Amino acid sequence: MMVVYSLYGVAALVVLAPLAVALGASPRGTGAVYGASLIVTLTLCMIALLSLFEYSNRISSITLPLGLPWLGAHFRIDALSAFFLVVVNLGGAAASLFALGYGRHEHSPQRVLPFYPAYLAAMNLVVMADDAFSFLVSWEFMSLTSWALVIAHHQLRENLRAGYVYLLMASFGTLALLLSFGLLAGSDGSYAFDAIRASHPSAALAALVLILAVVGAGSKAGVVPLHAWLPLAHPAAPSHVSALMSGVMTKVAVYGFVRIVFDLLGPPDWWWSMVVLAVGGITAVMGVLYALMQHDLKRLLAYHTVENIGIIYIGLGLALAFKAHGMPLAAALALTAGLFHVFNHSIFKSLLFFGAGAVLNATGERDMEHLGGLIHRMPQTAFVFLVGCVAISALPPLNGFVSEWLTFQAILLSPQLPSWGLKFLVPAVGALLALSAALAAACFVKAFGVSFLGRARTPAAVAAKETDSNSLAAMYFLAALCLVAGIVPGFFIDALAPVTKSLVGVSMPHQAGVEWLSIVPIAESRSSYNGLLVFIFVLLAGSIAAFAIHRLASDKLRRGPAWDCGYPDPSSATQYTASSFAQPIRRVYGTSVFRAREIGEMPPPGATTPARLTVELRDLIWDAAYAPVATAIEYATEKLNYLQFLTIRQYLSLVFAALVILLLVLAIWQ
Amino acid sequence: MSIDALAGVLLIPAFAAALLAALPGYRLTSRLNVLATFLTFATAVSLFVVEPKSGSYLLVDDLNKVFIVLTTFVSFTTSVFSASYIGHEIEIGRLKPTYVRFYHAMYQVLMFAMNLALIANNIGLMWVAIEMATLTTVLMVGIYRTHEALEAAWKYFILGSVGIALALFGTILIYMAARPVIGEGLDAMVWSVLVTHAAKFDPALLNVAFVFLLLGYGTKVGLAPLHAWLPDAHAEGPTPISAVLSGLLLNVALYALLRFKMLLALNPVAIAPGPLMVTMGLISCVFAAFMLYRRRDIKRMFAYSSIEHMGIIVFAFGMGGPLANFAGLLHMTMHSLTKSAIFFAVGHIAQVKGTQKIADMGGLTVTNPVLGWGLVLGVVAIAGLPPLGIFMSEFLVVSSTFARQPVLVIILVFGILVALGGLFLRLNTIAFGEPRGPTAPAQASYVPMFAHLAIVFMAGIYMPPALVTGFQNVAKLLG
Amino acid sequence: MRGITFDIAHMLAGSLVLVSFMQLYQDRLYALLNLFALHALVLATSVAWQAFIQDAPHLYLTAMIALVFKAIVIPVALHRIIVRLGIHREIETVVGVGPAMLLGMGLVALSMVVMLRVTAEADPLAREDLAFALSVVLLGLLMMVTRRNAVSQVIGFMSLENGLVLAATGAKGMPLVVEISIAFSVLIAFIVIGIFLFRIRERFDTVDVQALDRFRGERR
Amino acid sequence: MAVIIRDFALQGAQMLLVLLLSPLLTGFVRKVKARLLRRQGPPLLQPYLDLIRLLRKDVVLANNASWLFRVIPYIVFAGIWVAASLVPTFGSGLMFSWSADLIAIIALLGSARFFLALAGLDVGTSFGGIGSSREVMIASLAEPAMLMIVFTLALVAGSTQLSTMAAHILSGEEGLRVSLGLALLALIIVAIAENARIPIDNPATHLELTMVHEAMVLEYSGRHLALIELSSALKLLLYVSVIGCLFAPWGIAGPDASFPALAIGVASYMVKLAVAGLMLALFETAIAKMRVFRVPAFLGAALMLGLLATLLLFVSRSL
Repeated sequence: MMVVYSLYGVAALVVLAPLAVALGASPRGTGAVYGASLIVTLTLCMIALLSLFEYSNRISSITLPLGLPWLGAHFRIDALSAFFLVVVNLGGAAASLFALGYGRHEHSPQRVLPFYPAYLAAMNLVVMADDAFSFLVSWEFMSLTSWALVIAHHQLRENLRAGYVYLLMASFGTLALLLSFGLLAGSDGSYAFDAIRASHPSAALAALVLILAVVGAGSKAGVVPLHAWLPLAHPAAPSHVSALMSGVMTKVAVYGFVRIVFDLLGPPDWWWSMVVLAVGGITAVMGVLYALMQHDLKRLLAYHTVENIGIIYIGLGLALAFKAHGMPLAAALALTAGLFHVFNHSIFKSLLFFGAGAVLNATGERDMEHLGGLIHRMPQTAFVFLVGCVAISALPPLNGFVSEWLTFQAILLSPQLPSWGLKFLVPAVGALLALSAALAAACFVKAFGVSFLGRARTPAAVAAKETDSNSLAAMYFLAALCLVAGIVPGFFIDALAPVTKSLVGVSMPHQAGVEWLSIVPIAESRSSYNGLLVFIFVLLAGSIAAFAIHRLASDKLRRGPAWDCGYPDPSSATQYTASSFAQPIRRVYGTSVFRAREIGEMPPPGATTPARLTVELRDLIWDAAYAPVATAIEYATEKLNYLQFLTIRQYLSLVFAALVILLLVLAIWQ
Repeated sequence: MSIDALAGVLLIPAFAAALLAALPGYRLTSRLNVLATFLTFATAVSLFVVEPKSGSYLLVDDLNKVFIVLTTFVSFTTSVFSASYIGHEIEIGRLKPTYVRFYHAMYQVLMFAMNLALIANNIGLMWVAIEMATLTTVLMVGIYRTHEALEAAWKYFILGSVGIALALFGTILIYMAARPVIGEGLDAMVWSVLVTHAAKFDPALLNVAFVFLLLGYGTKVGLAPLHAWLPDAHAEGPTPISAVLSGLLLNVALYALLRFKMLLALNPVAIAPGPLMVTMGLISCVFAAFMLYRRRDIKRMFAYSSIEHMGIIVFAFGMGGPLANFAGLLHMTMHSLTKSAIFFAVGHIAQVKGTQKIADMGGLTVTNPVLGWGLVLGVVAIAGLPPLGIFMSEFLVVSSTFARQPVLVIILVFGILVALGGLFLRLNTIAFGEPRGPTAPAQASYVPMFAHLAIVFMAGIYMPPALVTGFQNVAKLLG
Repeated sequence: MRGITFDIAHMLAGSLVLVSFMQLYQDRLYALLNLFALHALVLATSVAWQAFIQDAPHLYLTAMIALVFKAIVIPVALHRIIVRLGIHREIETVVGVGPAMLLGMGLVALSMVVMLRVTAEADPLAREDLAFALSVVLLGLLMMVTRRNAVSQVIGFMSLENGLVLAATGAKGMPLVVEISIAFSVLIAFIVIGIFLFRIRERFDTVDVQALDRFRGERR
Repeated sequence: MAVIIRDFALQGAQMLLVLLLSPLLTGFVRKVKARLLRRQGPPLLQPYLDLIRLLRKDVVLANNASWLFRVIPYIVFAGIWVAASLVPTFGSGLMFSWSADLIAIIALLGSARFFLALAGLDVGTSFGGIGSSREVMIASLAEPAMLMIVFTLALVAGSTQLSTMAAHILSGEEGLRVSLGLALLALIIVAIAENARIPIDNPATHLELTMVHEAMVLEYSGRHLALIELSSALKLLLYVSVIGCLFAPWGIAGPDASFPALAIGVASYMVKLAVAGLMLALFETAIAKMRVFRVPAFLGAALMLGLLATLLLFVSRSL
């Protein structure tokens, strides 16, 4: 039944899309579209929650006479789908709420409004699809609608380029998935997931499917080195769409991966996890290193999506390893960690993109070097953005920490794995994870510090105004969720239990019953964490200290000029900038990863020209993987293009040659 | 032979051709043209209701029913488009009114020839009909009488003639192979008789025959490296003819190829036609995909896209099997509808901008939103993105053959991806970005374009069971 | 009877191939035209002989058409065009005569190999005929490919079609449809070529195909 | 009920103890250092006096400092204090020690550092920026190193709970292990880095371009500065406690220890602090400060040591 209700919701979104073409003409219509999206996604979210909690043991499915005619369109909601539906629609609802305010500033609403509900519908459909065709149609439709949203502001050439790279990579991923489904379904075309589950692919086949799934879903999720489109496309879209793309769509990609590898592909081989873990570890660190080098706020956030996808993949890889070695409890822990991070990241990444959107609206700037001091002019945005920063930096007591903590706990179980490759890989991946967490914190100190703290660097930043109440409501809502998921994670982990049960056979121990609402992954003697208590303790300790000091000592306060060791400079240009903040880290990591070079130009004595310091960064992954492809295609097209300018006689020669060759083949073959 | 629907689809265009050749005046003739094509279409649809009996000259079966309905439908919508397009051409003086009479007559002759090729039960007759269709289109391609148009027509004519000569040689060889089994005379060229005896034919002769037929009709299909006439003929002729060429004539040639493929497949000893077709298909697909990149003329670009899709279709049929054949048929149908819709859009765009140069167009979704978004939708469809019909066929082609021939399918997928890159690279310039060129509103009839796109859209989501059964029967027929 | 008829048919078909070779060798336009007339003549004889041995009177018609149109009318017309256009200079070949001949030999060998594979059950006469016909077709194509001049390309094309006629008449009992269509196609081909040559004359000063190539529509 | 009250009291005692002892440790280190340099040095209780003095003074806040700037000292202090309260010092029967394991404690310290680094950027001065950016750079190396150490220890003890780990080491099951040695070495390096001690940073300087921690807190004054100073002291104590708890768990009272056991625990804890302070002072006197870009190599060594320790364990566990 649940799937039927959900499909009604999706249908409502689909109907909304063409209506939005007409509605987009007026500001009121914009509100109507986002309002309707909000209501529908909220409803869908409720339905998904119900299916996750109330009906988790009942799988609800339906076959519509659409899609492939002899197959029909299968839709199904099981625990995994329900969980991802929650993620999708929660993100969708938040984005719609945010857009109620944010969307009013859109200067070409008709390029955004029709695609927005269609995009939401597509993401819902991907998660519900239960046959290869419906899945891929929804998947690629999701890419298509988001492409349209990315190029909504098409007058900027870079947006068009971003959209182009995005669409190419998306299609590349879809084709990879298509090939993997081709293998799974075989040449007689049993595309229904049920049939695929029932078939047992050989080891070689399964290996190929795994690689294709890693590539296909990975290119959508933004796994290094297939991430190149992500930092281009996510920032280019309007901010609420960026939030959806980063916060939600990458999760849908993760869903695709989980669905194929954990559900459809049957029992895993141990080495699969090596692939996934290596990919995850590299993705996490590379993502955050890239992010550190950015000074475009939205691009920085996009690179962090890459990082977090890496963290999620580490969780999934561990789960695969444990599953392959028959350690279901550990697998459940790792999978829970990964999926919990999926949820968390969707929350705080949406929040951060909303914040970036609010800043963009208020100042017209995405470049952090042109911001600064916004905490004074946009205090509420600053506050919620800070919450998002703390959460994404995996700092207690917020939610980002909990999922990473769970991942660490899973890593600590891995010495029991028998395979040698994993023995070496897992600790290394653990180190990478730790490194990426620490770098993420550094990066968000930079992001928040440079944009919101300090002094305003441009008139635009001086003139910024606090954003509207709808946007704030959306951000406060997500910030509250970050906190709740951080301090009572047990409920969220319990909610994931049916998912892990369906994928690895068991689930983590029930958490809600543990006293004081702690979470205990395996046993209390082994490890436990209580976000609630830590939060309360910190709150108490801080309050006690404040109270005591103010009552017993001094509470006087004077304002004065900044001290700055006696050298205060009124010019706001003397502050640390984003790139100067990143300089130590760039020197430590960037020289090898980005071939970072600092070129200092000192004018000769007496000259009046200013000294210059230029930083050169090179994207080695782009240079190694993408640029050669572009060059090769360019070369091939140039060479082949001669064929457009031959004479008729030369064309005839081609025909003649083809004939002779075919006759020769015939002569030899017979 | 009494006058039944089968004769109808031949007689109506023939009669209309005579009438249109005689009548002056653009308004009347263009309407008559629409009416005639509509009547033909209606007659073709009636084939589904009452199936006439096949004779030794004309034949109707599941295979050509699909083709003929598609052909008559697209020719009907194209004639609607042509009415507004030619009207504008006359207005700006690009086409002299005297030529219009010729144009309409030729249009109907072309319809006649294509219909004949599709329903001919005699391989000789089929050859004649395709020859006739070629000659008609040659004349129509050259109708603007510019240097470029004449050059394109000449190239088309020479390459087409060589192709058609090769096809004739193949046809003769088929007869030679059939004669010892069936006996001398007409029967040895009658399709329905050939099929029943194909197993006993001399395989060596069949092999040679197929090579010639593949190259001969393959030239008309536009398979690389025999394709050279195609881009220029599309680019330089009037746009309705480009639409008909891409949407229909290529299909007709493909149809002939399929017939002979069936024949060969029935003979257990003869060379398998599949690998040859697959090779040609792959070469066409990948080659055309690369050729998309450096195109400056919008119509020529979409002509190359047709080559690419023909490659995919031939690949699908070459792979064979019920799913791949189904996919091939579906892809062919969808490609016809989509590509003609694109040419409808392109025709009007070129008229608005006064040029076919891509560099002189820009920001079309801003200046002419309906045309612009129509083109975007068309390109999205032709690039194989869902939820439009071509995605479904590409899905089926790739997924059903990958397990059998992974390497080949990867090449195919590579071609599809490269083509997508090429198409969208240009689409970005044409439809988005800062507007360039004249921005006058188009005097266009959008109905044919959106009708096609709507059907393609529908097919991507829902296919009527009747159609599916029909396609499945044909797919089984194709082996 | 059988032996003699076979030998004569064989000889005629063989001489058609020979004339094709001569055409390939010839690099003067007038001479080429004359050779084409000879080609058509041999074809007409061969067709007539086929009509006689197959006892198929309609083939005489084909022979007549070949004789009248291909051996007389077309050469004369082309001759006039050449005179009018003033292009009776030497033919510009792409490949030298020697290599062209070698290629031609290879093609004949190829067609023999391909055709002789045909199982012995088939009529040996037809088989031989087919082999020669294929040779003629391939040689015609070769000529089209190796000549730059439009007239000689047209001649190449027509000798190719002669090969087709040879094949068609060699196919015993092939219905009349084919003859008609061939005549038809030759007719149309001739008319259209004429029209085009005329138009090309109108627009360009030469019928060298390369001159046309300057208008390929899309500049590099 | 009585058990709960007892545990509660223990927890409270621990909280007060670390709060009260930490300035003493700082003072002790300073005093020893001064003596080693043959100076008289400030009195042992000088840090307390400093704190009281600072607490009484007015806060002078930069004109454009934000509300966050004023809140941060409390956050930092609270975070570190809570972290320090959860590390077993004299007894492992802390009531709430299970609410955060070692990973969470490290993360809590990370939170504190995160906010402190933000404070460095808030006023918009170049010194603050220098401090913050260097601090996060150092942390980006120190934190993974620390986590690798935790991994090693957790693998040895089969737990990330400090009390369980201490008990496991105390039980002597493991004996001496190479991994533990490597981990100890790495932990000491990390502790030096985290507490801004020589050779990474110099806690006693201002106006030096290579300073890190002090540059960050340059704009703080009065009670805010007092809190920050106290937090630094607490952090030093915390690290000493962690090292003591993990590598020298002798004397730590068990969960249901009697009063004498607790007394022994307190005494042994004091001894550990004194030894650690002594060694720190010795080390700091003996070594020169590094250039800031030598630090990555230094900390990278810690990271490698930690990774090596973990790898060794991973491998040896399976033998």
